[in-house]
Amino acid sequence: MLLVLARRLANVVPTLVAVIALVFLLFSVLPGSFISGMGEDGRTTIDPAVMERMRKEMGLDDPLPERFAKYIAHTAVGDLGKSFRTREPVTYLIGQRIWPSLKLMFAAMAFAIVVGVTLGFLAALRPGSLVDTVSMVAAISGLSLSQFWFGLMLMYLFALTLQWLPSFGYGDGGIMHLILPAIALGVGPMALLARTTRAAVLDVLNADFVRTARSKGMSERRVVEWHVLRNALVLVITIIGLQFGSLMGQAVVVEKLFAWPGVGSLLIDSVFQRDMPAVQGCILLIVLFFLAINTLVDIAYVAIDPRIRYGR
Amino acid sequence: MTLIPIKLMPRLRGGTSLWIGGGLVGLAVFVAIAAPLIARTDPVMDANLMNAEIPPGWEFPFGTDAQGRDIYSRIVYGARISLTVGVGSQILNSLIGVSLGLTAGYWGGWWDDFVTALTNLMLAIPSLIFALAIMAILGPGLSSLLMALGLTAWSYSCRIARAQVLSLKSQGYIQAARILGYGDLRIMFTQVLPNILGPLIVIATLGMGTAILSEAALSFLGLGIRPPFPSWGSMLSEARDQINTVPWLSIFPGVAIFLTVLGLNLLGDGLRDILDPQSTTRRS
Amino acid sequence: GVADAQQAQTPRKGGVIRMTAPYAASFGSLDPQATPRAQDDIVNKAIHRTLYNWDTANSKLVLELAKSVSVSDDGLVYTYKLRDDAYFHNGRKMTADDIIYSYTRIMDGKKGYPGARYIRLIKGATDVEKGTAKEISGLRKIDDYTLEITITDRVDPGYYLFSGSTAILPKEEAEKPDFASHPVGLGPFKFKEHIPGSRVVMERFDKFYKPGKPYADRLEVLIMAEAAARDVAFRNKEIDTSILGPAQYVAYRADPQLAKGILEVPEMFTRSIQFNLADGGAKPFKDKRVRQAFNLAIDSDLIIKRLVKDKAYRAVSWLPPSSASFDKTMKPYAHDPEKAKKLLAEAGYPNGFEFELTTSQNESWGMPIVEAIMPMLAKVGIKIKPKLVEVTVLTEIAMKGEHQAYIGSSLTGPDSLATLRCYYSKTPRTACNYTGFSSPAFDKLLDEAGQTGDMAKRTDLLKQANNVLYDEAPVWFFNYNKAVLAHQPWIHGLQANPTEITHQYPEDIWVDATSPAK
Amino acid sequence: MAEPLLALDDLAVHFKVGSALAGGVHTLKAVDGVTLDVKPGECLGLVGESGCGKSTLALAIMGLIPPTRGHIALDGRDLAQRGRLETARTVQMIFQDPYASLNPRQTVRRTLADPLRIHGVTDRAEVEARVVDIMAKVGLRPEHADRYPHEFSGGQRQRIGIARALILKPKLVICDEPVSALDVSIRAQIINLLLELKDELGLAYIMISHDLGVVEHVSDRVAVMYLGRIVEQGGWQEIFENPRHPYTRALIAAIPDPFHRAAVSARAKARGEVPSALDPPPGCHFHPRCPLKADICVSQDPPLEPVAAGHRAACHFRDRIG
Amino acid sequence: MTADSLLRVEDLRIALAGDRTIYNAVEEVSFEIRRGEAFGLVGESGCGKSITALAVMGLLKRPLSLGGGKILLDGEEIQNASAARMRMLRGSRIGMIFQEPMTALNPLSPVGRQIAEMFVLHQNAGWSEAMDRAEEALRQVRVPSPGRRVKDYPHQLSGGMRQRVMIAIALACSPELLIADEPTTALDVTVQAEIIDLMAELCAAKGTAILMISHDLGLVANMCKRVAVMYAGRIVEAQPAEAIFAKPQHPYTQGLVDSLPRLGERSRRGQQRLREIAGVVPSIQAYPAGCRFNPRCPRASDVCLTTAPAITPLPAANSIEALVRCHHHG
Ligand SMILES: Nc1ncnc2c1ncn2[C@@H]1O[C@H](COP(=O)(O)OP(=O)(O)OP(=O)(O)O)[C@@H](O)[C@H]1O
Ligand SMILES: Nc1ncnc2c1ncn2[C@@H]1O[C@H](COP(=O)(O)OP(=O)(O)OP(=O)(O)O)[C@@H](O)[C@H]1O
Ligand SMILES: [Mg+2]
Ligand SMILES: [Mg+2]
Repeated sequence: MLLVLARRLANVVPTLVAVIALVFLLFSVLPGSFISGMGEDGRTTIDPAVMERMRKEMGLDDPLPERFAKYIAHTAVGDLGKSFRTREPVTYLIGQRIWPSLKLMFAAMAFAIVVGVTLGFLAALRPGSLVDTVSMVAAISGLSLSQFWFGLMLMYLFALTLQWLPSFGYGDGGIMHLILPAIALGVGPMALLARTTRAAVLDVLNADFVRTARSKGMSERRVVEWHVLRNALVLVITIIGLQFGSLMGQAVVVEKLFAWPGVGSLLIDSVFQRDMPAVQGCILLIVLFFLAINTLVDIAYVAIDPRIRYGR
Repeated sequence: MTLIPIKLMPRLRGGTSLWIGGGLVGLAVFVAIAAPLIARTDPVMDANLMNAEIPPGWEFPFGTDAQGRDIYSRIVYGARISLTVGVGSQILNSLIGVSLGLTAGYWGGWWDDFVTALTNLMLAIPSLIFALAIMAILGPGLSSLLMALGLTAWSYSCRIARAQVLSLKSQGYIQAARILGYGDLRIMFTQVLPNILGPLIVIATLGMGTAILSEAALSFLGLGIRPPFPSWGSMLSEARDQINTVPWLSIFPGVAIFLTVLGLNLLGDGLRDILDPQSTTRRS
Repeated sequence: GVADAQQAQTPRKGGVIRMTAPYAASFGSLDPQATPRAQDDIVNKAIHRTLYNWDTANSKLVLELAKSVSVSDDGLVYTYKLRDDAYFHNGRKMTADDIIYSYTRIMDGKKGYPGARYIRLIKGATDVEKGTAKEISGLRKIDDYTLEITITDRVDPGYYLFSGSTAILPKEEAEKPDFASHPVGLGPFKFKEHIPGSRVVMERFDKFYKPGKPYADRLEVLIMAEAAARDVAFRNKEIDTSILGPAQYVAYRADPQLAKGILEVPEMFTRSIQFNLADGGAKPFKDKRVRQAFNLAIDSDLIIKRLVKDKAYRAVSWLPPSSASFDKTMKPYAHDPEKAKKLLAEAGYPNGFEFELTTSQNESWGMPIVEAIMPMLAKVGIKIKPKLVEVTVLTEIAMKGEHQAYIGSSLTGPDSLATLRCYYSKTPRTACNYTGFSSPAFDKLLDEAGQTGDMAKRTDLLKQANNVLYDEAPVWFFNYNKAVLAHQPWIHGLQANPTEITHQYPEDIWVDATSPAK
Repeated sequence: MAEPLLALDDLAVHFKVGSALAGGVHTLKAVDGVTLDVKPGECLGLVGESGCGKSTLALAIMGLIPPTRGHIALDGRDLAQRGRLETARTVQMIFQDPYASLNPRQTVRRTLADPLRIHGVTDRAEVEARVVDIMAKVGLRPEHADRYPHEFSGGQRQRIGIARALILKPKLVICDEPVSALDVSIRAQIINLLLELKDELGLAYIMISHDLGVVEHVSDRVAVMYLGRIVEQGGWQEIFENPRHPYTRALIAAIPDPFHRAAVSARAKARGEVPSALDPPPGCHFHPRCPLKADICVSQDPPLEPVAAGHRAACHFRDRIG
Repeated sequence: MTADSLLRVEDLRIALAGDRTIYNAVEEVSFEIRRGEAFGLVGESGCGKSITALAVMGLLKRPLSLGGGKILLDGEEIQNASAARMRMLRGSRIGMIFQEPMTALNPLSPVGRQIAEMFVLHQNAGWSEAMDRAEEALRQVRVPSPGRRVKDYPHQLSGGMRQRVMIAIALACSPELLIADEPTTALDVTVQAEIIDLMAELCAAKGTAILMISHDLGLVANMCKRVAVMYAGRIVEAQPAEAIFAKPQHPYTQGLVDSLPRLGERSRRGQQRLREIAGVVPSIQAYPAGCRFNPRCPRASDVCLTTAPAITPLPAANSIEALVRCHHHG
C-alpha cells in the first residue's frame, strides 16, 4: 500500500515539474501583457508609464531563465505568486474556487456514475434488448453532444420553460443551483461510463471463470453478485478515474456557461486577462487534481485487485 | 492495398452502426467537397442586411443570419472548415502519436521511457486546457486551431501504437523480418504499421469527433475559428445569444455538429468491430 | 395602472436588489483603487464614494463628499468644505485626512494604481509617484472638514476625481492585507460576502449620509457574462436588471411585457475604425479622400438598423451628442458609393486596394460589423483582410501601431477636451492617439481651448475641432453606443447613466413588494 | 571431426525485470552458461519444460538478444563480428505459431521475395525463379503465391514459414517447436518435410520441442535444458535409452505410453512444480523436485561432466543412475 | 442400456447458428459412461469435444444450442430439464474441470472462497464452515499448507496448483461424474503427469466416473478404460483403450496412431518416414458429404463420398462395447 503510494508519487513529481515548466514557457510567449487585460470593452486606457513601472515591479522584464528559476523556487514552496489582476496571492484566489469546483465535479460524477453504470449494467445483462439499444443510442448521442449547446438546452428547458430550476449561478451553494451544471458536465462521462460498463460486464460475462461459476450450479443472480460485479468494477474504475481526473479541465465550458464560480471560470478569465500567475496556478491545480485522482484509483486498485496488492 | 482482409467482409453486413455512421460522415464529406456546387451563395460576401434574420422558408431553406447571409450556404461551407479541423488535427495527432508510439514501442530503452513520460504528461493536462492555452498564444484562426487540436491529443494514438507494437514485437513475423535482415525502419513501415492501422484508424475517427466538439467549445470560449469564414462551432457560438429569439441560427449548426460527430462515433464503433475486434470500448 | 404609478412614487424600504455584472466572469478587485474595470465599479459604486459624482439627471458633475467648493481666480486652487456626516462602514467619520491618505495611496509608484492618471492633476503628485516626496504638496488640510487642493492645469478637477478608482478609503482598513476581500468604504451599502466568480452581496449601511437612504436591505451583484444565460435568468426572474445586446434588444422591445422595462441611454462611447495614418499603416489611408470615400461607401444606417438593431445612434463625428461641443447642425456622411468611387479614383485607387483590419470578437464593434461592411466596401473595390484578436490585445496592438486599421470603441466623454486630445499631434500613440493623426489646424484649436478659462469659448473651439475631425475623417465614424438596461417591473429608481449604464446609484434604487426576491 | 557450424561458449542471457520504482529490479537468468555446438548437417534436439530458456537461446543465436556473457561463433567467427545480413544468410528460424509468424498483410510472394531483394538479388526473373522453386520444395503450388496468410490452413502456413526460412539458403535452421501448434493429423506432414529438406539441402537443425517423441525421431544429438542450463547432452540413443540425469528421466517418465503402462517406476517421476527462473533454488536447480536429492545437491552446483563418449550430464549422482 | 449406466448420451446433435444456415457442429454422438468408469474422448481441435461436454452440463450458449438427442443422467432425461434442476445437478452431481487454469478461476476471489462456494451452494453450509471444508478439500488435492493457501488468490499459485484447485472445486461435492476438458494441456509435461495421477486417484477413491477430453490419444488411452475418437463432429470409433492403440479400426485412428513419432519407436524401428494423413481438417461450414473423413482417407471409395457410414459394432473385448463408423473399417 505505502509502496504503491510512494511509487506513484515518484512518478508524479517529474510530471508535475514538467507541467510547471511547460505552462511557464507557454505563457511567457503570450502576446499581450496583463495590463492590456486590465481594461475591457475598450473602456479604460492605462497610462503607459504606469504600465512600464508595473512590468518592472512584477519582474516581467527580467530575463526568462531568471523568471523561470524564481517561479520554480516559489512554486516548490507552494507560493504561486500574486495575481496580476487582483494582486492577491494566487493560492488564495484558487482556494476560493476549489470548493465550488469540487462540488460541481462530485455532483457531475455522481450523476455520471449512477446513471451511466446502471444503464451499462442493464444493457449488458440483456444484450440486444430494448434497454440495451436505447441506452447505447443514448450513450453514443451523449458523446456526440456539444457541451455548451446541451447546457443551453437544459437551461431553456428546465429553467425557462418548465421553471423547475434556477438557470445559472452558484446561488447560496444549494443543491438546486447545482443540478443543471452537474448534468451538463456529467453527460459526457455518463455516456462513456455506460458504454464502458456494458463492455466490461460483457467481457466478464464471457470470461472463463464465469463459465466455471455456472458449472458450479450457481444461479445467474449469484454469478453476477459473486463473480461479475467486482471484476467489472476493476475495468470501470479506470474510466471513472480518468474521467474524474479530467473533469476539472472539462468544466471550463460548463462553468463559464452557468457562471459557476469554479477553477475553470477563473482559468478562462485569467487567460483573457493575461493573468499569468493565476493561469499557471489553475493549470497546476487541474493537473495536480488529475494526478491525485489517478493515484487514488491506483490505491483503489490495490484494495480491489489482489494481483496488484501482491507485487507483480 | 488490402487493408481489410476478405474474411472481414461478411461482418460488414451486420454493422448497422457502421452503415449509419458511414452514411452520415459520407454525407458531411460530400457536402464539404461539393460545397461550391451545392451552396446557393457565397458564405461570406453575400451578406445583405436587407435579408437579415429571415426564418427558414422557401427562399432560404435554413433561414438567414443577422448579416442576411444564407445559413444553408454557410452550413455547407462550414462543413469544409469543421471537417478540415477534424481531419487535419487528427492527421497531425496521428503523425505525432504514431511516430512516437511506433518508435518507442519498437526501440524501447530510454527513448521509450521518454515517450512514455511525455505521453503521461500530455494526458495529465486536459487537452481542452492545453488547446486553450495554445489558442490563447497563437490567436484565433484555422491554422492555430489545427495546431492546438493537433498537438494536444496525440497521446491516445501514441499509447495505442506503442501498446500494439509491444504486442506485435514478439510476433513471429516481426522476429522473422529481423532475422531475415530487414532494417528497423523497413520493419516499422512494412511489417508493423500495416498491422496496427486498424485501431489507429478507429482512434483517429473518434478523435475527429472530439476535435469538432473541441472546436465548438473553443469557439464558445472565444478562441475558435477566425470569422468571417464559417465553422459550425463558430456559427453555433455566435448564435448562442439569440437562441431564444432567432433559434434557427443555432439549430442548424447544432444539428450539423451533432450528426457529424454522431456519424464519426458510430463509424468509429463500427470500424472497431471490424478492424480491432479484440478491444472493448476503452476510450477516454 | 394609476395605482401602480402612485405606489411607485413612495419608495418602499427593504427588499433585495439583484443587479448583474455582465462584462466578465469575475470581479477583478474590490479594492476600488486597484481596478480600472467597469465590471468592478458596478460593486464599488455601492460600497465606495468619490469626491465628485456624475449627475445623470442634469448631465453634469456634482460634489459628493463635499458640501461646497470655492475656486481661486487663477482656477488652480480648490477649497472644499467636506461633509461632516459621512461615515465609513467601520463607524468612523470621514475627515480631510482620509482624502489626503487615499490620494497619496493611489500615487504609490510601486503599486501602479490606475487612478494615478487622475491624481497626477494635483500638484506634487508625480513627486510622490517617483518617490521623491512622501506627501502630495497640492493637498492641504485646513481643518478636519476643510481641504485645499492645488492642481496643475486649468481644468475641472471633477472630471478626474469622480472616477471610481479615486475612491476615498479609511486608512486603518485599507492598510490591512485582506482589504480587497473585505472592503470598507463610505457607500450606501456595506460589504457582506463575495463568492468569487459568482456574486457579491452587500447590506444596507444605516449611517449612510443621505437621510432615509438606501432603501433596500440588501444589494446583490450577480456575475453573468453569458448573454444567453442572462436572458434566461432575466426571464426566469432571477435578476432585476440585465444589459441587453442587439439581439435581445429586438426581442425585448417586441415583447409587450418586457418592453415596459427598458432603459436606454446614449453612452459616451464612439465606435469607429481607426486608420493607422503613421508609417506602419496602409498607404492609401494617408489620403484624406480615401478616408472620406471609406465613410461614404458604407451604409452605416443600414448596419445600425438591421444588424445593430437600432441599439446605437449614428455617429456624426468624434464627440457624442451628449457633449456640449457636439454640433447639432452637422449631418453624418451620406451613403454614396458613387461618390466614394470617384474620390478613390481621384486619390489614385480606381480599382480600390486591400488592407488588414484588426478586430475583436465583440458583437457591437467587432467581427460582426466587419462582416457586414466587407461586402459594402468590396463594391467600391476596397478589400478587407480581417485579423481577429482578443479584446485584451486590441489596445496593445493599437498602442504599438502594429495595425493598418482597427475597429473599436472609445470613451468620448464626459470631458470633451480630454477626448479630443487623442487627435492632438503631440499626444503619443501610447496615450491614445492611435491613428497617429496630425493636423496643425486641429492642434491650434485645441491649444486655444486648453488655455481659455471661458467655458463657452472653450466649447465653441472644441466644436470647431470636432468638425475638423469630421472633414479629415481619420476614422470611420460608425455609431455612438446606445446602452440598454432591461429591468423588472418591481425595481425603481434606475438611472440612465451615460458614462456606463451598469453604474447605478444604489441608494436611489428600491424594489416594490412584487419582487420575488426574499 | 568437422568444424562446428555453431559453437556456443558459456553463453548466458540475463534479463532485467521489474523497475526500480515498482518493487525493484531483478535478474532473470533465462540462459545461464550454455556450451554447445552444432556440426554441419547435424540435428540437435533441445528439450526442456516451458520457460527453461529454449527460445531465448534461439533468439540469442539469431543475434536478436545480446548475450550477457559468453560467445556465439557461427562458421568459426564470432557473431558480434558478422554483419546482420551475413548472419541472416547462415542461420534462419522456423517459429512455433504459424498464425502469428506470417504478416497478415503480405502475400506469400512478398514474404518470400522481399528478403531476397534485401540481400541484393535484384534480378526480377531470378527472384521469381527462387520463389517458385522454394515454394515447390515445401509443397506449395505456384498459384498460392498471391494469396494472403489467412487463406491458408495451419499446415500450409507452416510450410510458408519454412519456405521463408530457407529462401536465403542458410546452413543452420532453428526450429522452435515447429509442430506443436498444428493439428495432430498434420504434424507428420511437417516433420517429414523437415527431414526431407535436411537431407536434400544438407541443413543443420536445432530442433526445439516439448514432444520427446518428435525430438527422438529427428535428432542426432539431444540437449536437455532445465532453468537456463544444459543438464544433459549426448547422442539421441544415449539420452533416451540411458538417461543419466534424473530430470531427463522424469521427462521421459511423464510421457504417457499406452503400450507400456506403468512401465516407468514411480521413482523416476519428478514432484512438484517447476520453480521460477527469477528465483532458482541454490545448488542443483533440480533438487527440490529430485527423487535422488541429497545434501550436496543443495549446496553444490553439479558441473556438466562426461559420463560416456559424447554424453555429459550435470548431476552429482550421474554415475549411479542408469 | 447397462444397469450401472451413469451418463448416457444418445444421438446428440448440437446446432451452430451461422449467418444464414444452421450447421450441425456435432451430430449422431452417442456414448455411455458407467459408474466409476473413466471414459476418454479424443479428437483434433475443433471437432466438437468441448461443446459436447458443455451440452451435458447444459451450458451451451448462443450461437450454439442443443439440436436433438437425449442426455440421461442416471436414467433421468436432462436435456430439457429446468434451469433450477440443472443448477442442482451441476456441481453436486456433475463436476467439470476446464482447460485453462489461468482463466478458469476468478482472479479477484481467494481460492478458498471459490471452493467454499460449492458447499454453500449445494450443501447449505455457512461460510465459516464452508471455508473449513475448503481447506480440507485443498489438502485432499495435495496442496501444501492448505491453511495458508485458502486465502491466496489464483495469481499467487502456479499453473499446476491452480489446476489442483479446479479439481478440488469439481470434486468438492463428490459428484458422480467429473468432466475433465483437456485439464493438462496448459501445463508442463512433468506437472501434467502428476495432475493426471491425482485426478485418477481421487476419482477412484470417491467412485466418480470421468469423462476425459483430450487431443492426446496416448494420454487418454493411458488413463481411461474406454476411448472414443471424434472427427468432424462425429464419433468415428470407440474401443477399449488398449485395443484402440493396438488394433485401430478407423483409417483416421490408424493414421493418428501411426503418424506420430512415439518414444522408443526410433530405437526399435530406426528413423523411418512418418505416415502422413493427407489434407487438412475440414471446417464446420465445409464438412464434406458422406463420410467426413473421405477427402483424407486412403481407402475412400464412391460410397464414402455419398453415404455417411453407419455405426458398426465391433466384437466386444472385455464385455465393453466397441464400435466404428466406417465403410471400410479394419
Ligand atoms: N524479453 C524478456 N524479458 C524478460 N524475461 C524474458 C524475456 N524473454 C523471455 N523471458 C523469460 O525468460 C525465461 C525463458 O524464456 P523462453 O521463452 O526462452 O522459454 P522457453 O523454454 O522457450 O519456453 P516455452 O517452451 O514456453 O517456449 C522465461 O522465464 C521468460 O519469462
Ligand atoms: N461460441 C461459438 N461460436 C461459434 N462456433 C463455436 C462456438 N463454440 C464452438 N464453436 C465451434 O464448434 C466446433 C467445436 O468446438 P469445440 O470447442 O467443441 O472443439 P474442441 O474439440 O473442444 O477443440 P479444442 O481441442 O480446440 O478444444 C468448432 O469448430 C468451433 O469453431
Ligand atoms: Mg519458447
Ligand atoms: Mg475444447
